Amino acid sequence: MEKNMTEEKTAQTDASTPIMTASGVDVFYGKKQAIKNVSLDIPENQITALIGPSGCGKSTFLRCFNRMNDTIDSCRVTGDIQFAGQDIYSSKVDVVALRSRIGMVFQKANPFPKSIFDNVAYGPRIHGLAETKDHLEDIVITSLRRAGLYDEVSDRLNEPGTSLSGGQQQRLCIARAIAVDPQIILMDEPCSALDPIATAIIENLMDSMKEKYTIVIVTHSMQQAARVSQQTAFFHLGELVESGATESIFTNPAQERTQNYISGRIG
Amino acid sequence: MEKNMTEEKTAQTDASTPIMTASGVDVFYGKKQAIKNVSLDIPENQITALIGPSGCGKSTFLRCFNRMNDTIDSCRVTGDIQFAGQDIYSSKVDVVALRSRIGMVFQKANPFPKSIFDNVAYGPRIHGLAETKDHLEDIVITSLRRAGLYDEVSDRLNEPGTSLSGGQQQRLCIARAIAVDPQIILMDEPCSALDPIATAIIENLMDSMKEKYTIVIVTHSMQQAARVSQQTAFFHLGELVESGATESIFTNPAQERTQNYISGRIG
Amino acid sequence: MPDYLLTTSPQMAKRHARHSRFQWYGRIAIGISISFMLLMFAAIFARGTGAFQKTMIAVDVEFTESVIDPNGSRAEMDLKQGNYKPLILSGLQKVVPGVTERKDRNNLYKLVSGGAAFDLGERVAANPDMIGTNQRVWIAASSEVDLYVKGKVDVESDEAIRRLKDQDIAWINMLQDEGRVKKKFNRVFFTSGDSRAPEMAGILSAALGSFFSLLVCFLIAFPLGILTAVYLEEYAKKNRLTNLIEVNINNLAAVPSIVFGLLGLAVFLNFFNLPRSTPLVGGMVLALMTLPTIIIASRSILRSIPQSTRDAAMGLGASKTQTTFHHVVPLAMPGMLTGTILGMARALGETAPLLMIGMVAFIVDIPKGVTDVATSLPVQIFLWADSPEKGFVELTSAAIIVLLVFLILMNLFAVYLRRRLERRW
Amino acid sequence: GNGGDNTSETSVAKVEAAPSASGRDQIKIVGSSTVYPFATTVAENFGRSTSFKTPIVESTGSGGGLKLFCSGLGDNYPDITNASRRIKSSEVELCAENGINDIVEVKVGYDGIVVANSTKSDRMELTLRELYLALAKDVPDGKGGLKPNDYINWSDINPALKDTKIEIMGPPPTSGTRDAFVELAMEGGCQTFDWIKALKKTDKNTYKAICHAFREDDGFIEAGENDNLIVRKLNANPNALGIFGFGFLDQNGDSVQGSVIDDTLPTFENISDGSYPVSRSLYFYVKKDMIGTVPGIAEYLTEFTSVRASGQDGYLSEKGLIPMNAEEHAQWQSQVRAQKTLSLN
Amino acid sequence: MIQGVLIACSFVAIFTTIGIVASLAFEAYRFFGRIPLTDFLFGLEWSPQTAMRSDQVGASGKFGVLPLLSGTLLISFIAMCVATPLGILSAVYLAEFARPKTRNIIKPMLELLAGIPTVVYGFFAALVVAPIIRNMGSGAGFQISSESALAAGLVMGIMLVPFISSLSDDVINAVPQALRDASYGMGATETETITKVVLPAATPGIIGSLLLAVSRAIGETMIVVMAAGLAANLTANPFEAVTTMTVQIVTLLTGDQEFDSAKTLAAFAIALFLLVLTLGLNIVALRIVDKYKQKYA
Ligand SMILES: Nc1ncnc2c1ncn2[C@@H]1O[C@H](COP(=O)(O)OP(=O)(O)OP(=O)(O)O)[C@@H](O)[C@H]1O
Ligand SMILES: Nc1ncnc2c1ncn2[C@@H]1O[C@H](COP(=O)(O)OP(=O)(O)OP(=O)(O)O)[C@@H](O)[C@H]1O
Ligand SMILES: [Mg+2]
Ligand SMILES: [Mg+2]
Ligand SMILES: O=P([O-])([O-])[O-]
Repeated sequence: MEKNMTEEKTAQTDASTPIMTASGVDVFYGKKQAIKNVSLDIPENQITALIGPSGCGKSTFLRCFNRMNDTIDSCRVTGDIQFAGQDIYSSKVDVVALRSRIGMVFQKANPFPKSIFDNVAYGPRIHGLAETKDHLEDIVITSLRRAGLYDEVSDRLNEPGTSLSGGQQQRLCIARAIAVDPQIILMDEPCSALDPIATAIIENLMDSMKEKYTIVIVTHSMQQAARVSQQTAFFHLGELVESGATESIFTNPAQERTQNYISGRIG
Repeated sequence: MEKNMTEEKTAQTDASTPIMTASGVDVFYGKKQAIKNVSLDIPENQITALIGPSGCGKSTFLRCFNRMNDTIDSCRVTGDIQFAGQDIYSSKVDVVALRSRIGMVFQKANPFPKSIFDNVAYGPRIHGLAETKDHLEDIVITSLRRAGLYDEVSDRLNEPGTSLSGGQQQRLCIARAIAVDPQIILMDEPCSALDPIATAIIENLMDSMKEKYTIVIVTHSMQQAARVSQQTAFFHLGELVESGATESIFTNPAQERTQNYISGRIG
Repeated sequence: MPDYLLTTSPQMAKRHARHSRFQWYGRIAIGISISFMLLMFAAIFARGTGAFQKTMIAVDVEFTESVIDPNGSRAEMDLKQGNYKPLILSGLQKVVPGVTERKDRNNLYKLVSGGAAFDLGERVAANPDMIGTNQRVWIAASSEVDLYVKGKVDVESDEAIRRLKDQDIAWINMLQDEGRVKKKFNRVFFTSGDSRAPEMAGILSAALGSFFSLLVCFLIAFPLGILTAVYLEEYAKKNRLTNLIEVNINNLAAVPSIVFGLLGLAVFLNFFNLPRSTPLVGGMVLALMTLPTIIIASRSILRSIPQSTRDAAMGLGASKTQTTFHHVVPLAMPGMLTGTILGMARALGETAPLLMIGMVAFIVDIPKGVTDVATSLPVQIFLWADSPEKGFVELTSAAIIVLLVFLILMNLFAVYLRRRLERRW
Repeated sequence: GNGGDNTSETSVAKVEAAPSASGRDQIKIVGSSTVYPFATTVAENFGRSTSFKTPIVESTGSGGGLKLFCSGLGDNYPDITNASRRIKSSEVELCAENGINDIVEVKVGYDGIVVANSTKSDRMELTLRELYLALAKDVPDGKGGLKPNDYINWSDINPALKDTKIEIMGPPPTSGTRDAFVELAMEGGCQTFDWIKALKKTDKNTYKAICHAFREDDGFIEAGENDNLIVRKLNANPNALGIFGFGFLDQNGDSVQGSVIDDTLPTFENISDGSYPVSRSLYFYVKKDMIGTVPGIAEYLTEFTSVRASGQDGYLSEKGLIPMNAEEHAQWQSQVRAQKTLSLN
Repeated sequence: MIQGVLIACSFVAIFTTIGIVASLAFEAYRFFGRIPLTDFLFGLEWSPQTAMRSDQVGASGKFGVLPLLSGTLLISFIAMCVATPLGILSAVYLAEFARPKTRNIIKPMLELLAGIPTVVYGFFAALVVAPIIRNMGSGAGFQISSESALAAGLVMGIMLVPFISSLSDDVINAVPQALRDASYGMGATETETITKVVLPAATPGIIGSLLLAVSRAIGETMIVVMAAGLAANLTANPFEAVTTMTVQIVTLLTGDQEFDSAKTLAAFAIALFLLVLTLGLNIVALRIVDKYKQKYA
């Protein structure tokens, strides 16, 4: 695991230009406020980890980035989130297009109950990315290869995606996300349902993926955050307590709450 | 917190005579083996903590001690568990009577939807422990007092148990368990749903309870295990990796897996 | 070992005894319900299976041209309408000699079904070469004879109150001695419509009436039901309107079925002037009745589709409609079909609302479409159950057996679908 | 629908929708439950032996049937209605109001109204007077006045009768059987009281009120237009009596028996020769305008009036119809063939 | 667009309700134009067969719904007396005691019982149960009418058993395992756990399911049409014949339908009354069940 980051204690890491910036984001579920005035930059081609105790709002915040929160009736987001110089919550932005640029991988692997091929081909199909059948096949194979799954499934692309093992299913979901050629991939606890070996494979995969993609990952395992991320943001009770280079957060946190969390006194 | 234990690195702590001994216990859910050949002694009037990553079988093992696993159809237990010189899985043993000797407190506080009084009186009533009404009242009050709850609820014994706060509910459940005068109390993550203050209260309560009762506690918080227990047993994938005096397990584990777990590398 | 831990302690014994007593209450309760059902089935089977066979009498008939087709036209209608009664009668008289009195001849002729002459007419019309020949034909016995042959007539009882007199019985015995009486499979029961005579009555027109009604019911209720469910589960925001719809649906499910019949009477018949007594209206009424069932079942299926499936599609940039119709609905389809089939099974057994819209008339013709006048299986059962003729008791039970078979088949199909669904997840 | 349109006043205006190009190719018959078994039998035979569809027959009671019949002309109204009594002039007027001027009357045969009970109990022997006393709303109090009917048991009327509750099931006012029973039996019993008989000339309305009104407690139960139902209910309840046509008695001779009335048993012979006191004629009525519009009506009439159907040994006599004698039958047959229209005189 | 279609579909449910209420209310309104509402609601006599023509004397036309209501309630009461213990005990046995194998056999059988058309129950009630009851009665020296409320009620009770048992089964299963665990953990036997913890906790839900069953009993038609009587007796004696609201609707409307007489319109008035009754029960029941579900959501 290579870690290339500055040694700052301040809130923002600026190793590379931010590809996304959130400023003053509040999220409400009905009357309940789940995210309180959070601002965070997501640096390009890096892995940003969101950590914090259960219920602190990590997932909620992550889902702001591709407006997945829109699917929840009671959920209301305010504040400003910029992607490619555009407020993604502006009414001009097409959510569907946005989500094709910002992919998502979920905690529980959720392949469609279709063949492996159709799972990966679904995104390109609905977005009309492939002109010919060959082209589609190409996209599917490249995506599976990038997700490190192709060798394991090349001879059974027509079998149902659900017949794979947990780790393979999660990689299938990653391949599916990659297939629409996004710039950012959001991952919500992608390994929490996996065994240590499958976890290791996915962690390595993320490491190699950050060459091409920007990754934001939610994890409940501090160890995982330490292992894979370059930037870490610590949430508590809906607030962003602290964010910065991963190494400095874990070795020398600025806030007492962060310290308490890392040492296991809270959470 | 007083800790009175020997300084041994071996598997068994023998500060006092064991009140329960498990040897060669296997537990199956259907075909799946959840506990593999586990042997462990429970010393009298001490607190034994069972720790390990999620799904390692802590709860399953705990529930062997009062045969709560009997309530799960698919569950099958083999091996030998001795209590008061008797294999508790022998056909001669009456489960109902056994459970009145070995009480249980659960992760989520589960008061009956009855009054506080009736919650505590439930056990004595079904076991016919009180001859008169006064006697019953006596038992209820003593139990509530022992659970450190009496002062807070003495003026509203007729209100429903569910109207209490989370921490109070959990103490109510402890009082309910105490009311049938058990020798051993099993606790399955009794604080995981509680806030830090309520947790501290219950941890103190356990400490004082061990004068009279033997306690076995499952916890997902290593810190809690370190704080309250005298003996710790570390489980991984259904195996008992290591057990011994709490202090020595945390400072000087004999097994690499224990070390990895404690340092956060697995789980 | 402290003895209080042992099963033998007296206090424990008492508590365990109470437990096993309580368990027995449960077993007895289930036992009562199920034995009632078995008793009901047994009673119906005992009465009904006889109807699958019916008694035939062999008669030697002279197909005399001068009687059948005096003009020699050989026109189909003429052949059908020919006067076959004397032919059958003289055939019978050959076996039972000495019947000459007019009254006796009438009584003798009553041994065969009133429909026998028409039956012969149809046979001759289908095969005019029979004319001029002498053939032994098997013709249906009357219902009374049928019951006697099946042993359902108490010959010990007072002759005065018996429909079959001693003389009739003597005649039947004579026919039996000559091997001219046999029971055979009751094809008519499955191939014809209602009749005033039990031996000529069948369930085909009622069954087709049911079929057409269910068809209409399915075509209306299935799409409406699942689309409503999809709307409520996938699209609708929680607000007063959707709340109103929900409350509405839950309450519609509890409206007595007869009220739906009144709705059909007042709205479909009297207001829209749709044709009375037709499967079209019956099906519409049944559809409104099954709609809530289908919606409620479909919604619970949709709810059980894991959110992760929707998230996955949304996360890829699929629109709401794409997500719903590419992923959610196909996954829910087997479950929604199951719910629909169960709803339809209930509709198949429904009687009361159909009584209200006139599907109770006496209907012989086989309906050929949804606008032909028809009854339905349960209404036919109701009509026959109310007919005092003994022969209809057997038919009623037999029709119930047929209805139950259909219901069980539909339920099995639903169970099969449900099993397939379960395997998937 | 044949229900809602005839919501009284407005129905007059709807007449012009009348015969039109008929979409219907199936004869629609309503009316008397007494005639129902005969009509369905003819309909069934007619359907089997011709290329026409089998007519639809619904049992609505004579009054109900005539009401529907006279509500309008056209597809939505019945072509034929059966009646177990003759059409009343009020009904002819209703028909005329709705544009139905030409009605062909067909006499089917004769019927006796029986008062029957289950064969499980003893046959009753009653007089018209006893029947009246059992059924009337108010009965003479023996002092020249009236009192509400307080006879609970048969023995209250006549100690010789059995000591069981009076429970009589009978048809509702839509029924021709009811009308005929009122005229023949109730009035017959009523007139055995001289002072009531005298009222007939002086105060017709009071006379009617006394003689025609049925009791409304559970001594008399209106059973709807379903004689089968009454027969079945008699089987279920051996104490009860039921009022219905002879045809149903004939069909169910093994389970129900007709009571002796004024010393006469309701038998085929006694009704034919008129010695049974409660006997009447059965009819059906046809809209002449519909003949030729709805296919098969003329042929149905031919079948019904044929000797093999309603003649002396016709198949209807097996169903319990009491046929006319050959001469009367032939006369009605030719009258129907000529489609002679009805005129009440 | 698609959403528009979907909304339109879901409006059918509302239209149906409006249709039901409107059609019943319209005809009932015309009925109450002839017969005062108070006569209908509080009248003690039911004798709807009024004269058809002016030259006829029919019944005086008493349209009191109470005898019908009492008959309906009597039969429903008998049915519930049968169905409640059988249904709840069956549910408890299935939910708590039965082994999965037994459950897999019994449940489909009870579902089958629920799937049998009511016309079949009616046939069985009239043909088999009623005579048995009458014979038993006369054996014991009772006078039992064979159209006694008893026969219809008993059979209807059996019909309701699967209905109650499956609803109660759901309700009992919704009681959190945690409560059971707590009780077992204290050393309670299964029966003690059920009677002292599970059933008390499930009581509101069970009451809700019983109310739903009552509403079904009140609206049930075929069993009573075939097995109950026509005599409008105001009685609580289960051995006597009674009639019900649904029976009268069927009797008034089959065959003869003249829409301008109070007699026919009365059927709609009864139906409106029936609708209000069952909907009221249903709404109360659903409230109770909802509240109960929220408690353990
Ligand atoms: N759909 C929802 N409706 C209402 N409240 C919600 C919803 N989803 C989450 N919440 C609440 O918002 C807060 C933040 O939830 P969120 O799921 O973001 O936490 P999290 O940090 O991801 O926790 P975890 O580690 O358990 O996944 C929590 O209090 C949660 O209860
Ligand atoms: N009722 C059950 N049926 C089948 N498998 C079960 C059942 N309960 C637990 N298991 C399985 O047995 C294993 C041990 O489970 P157990 O609940 O004892 O773990 P645990 O250590 O208590 O975990 P946690 O910290 O999540 O409570 C797990 O793999 C679990 O999936
Ligand atoms: Mg989360
Ligand atoms: Mg656990
Ligand atoms: O049905 P009726 O024959 O009595 O009119």
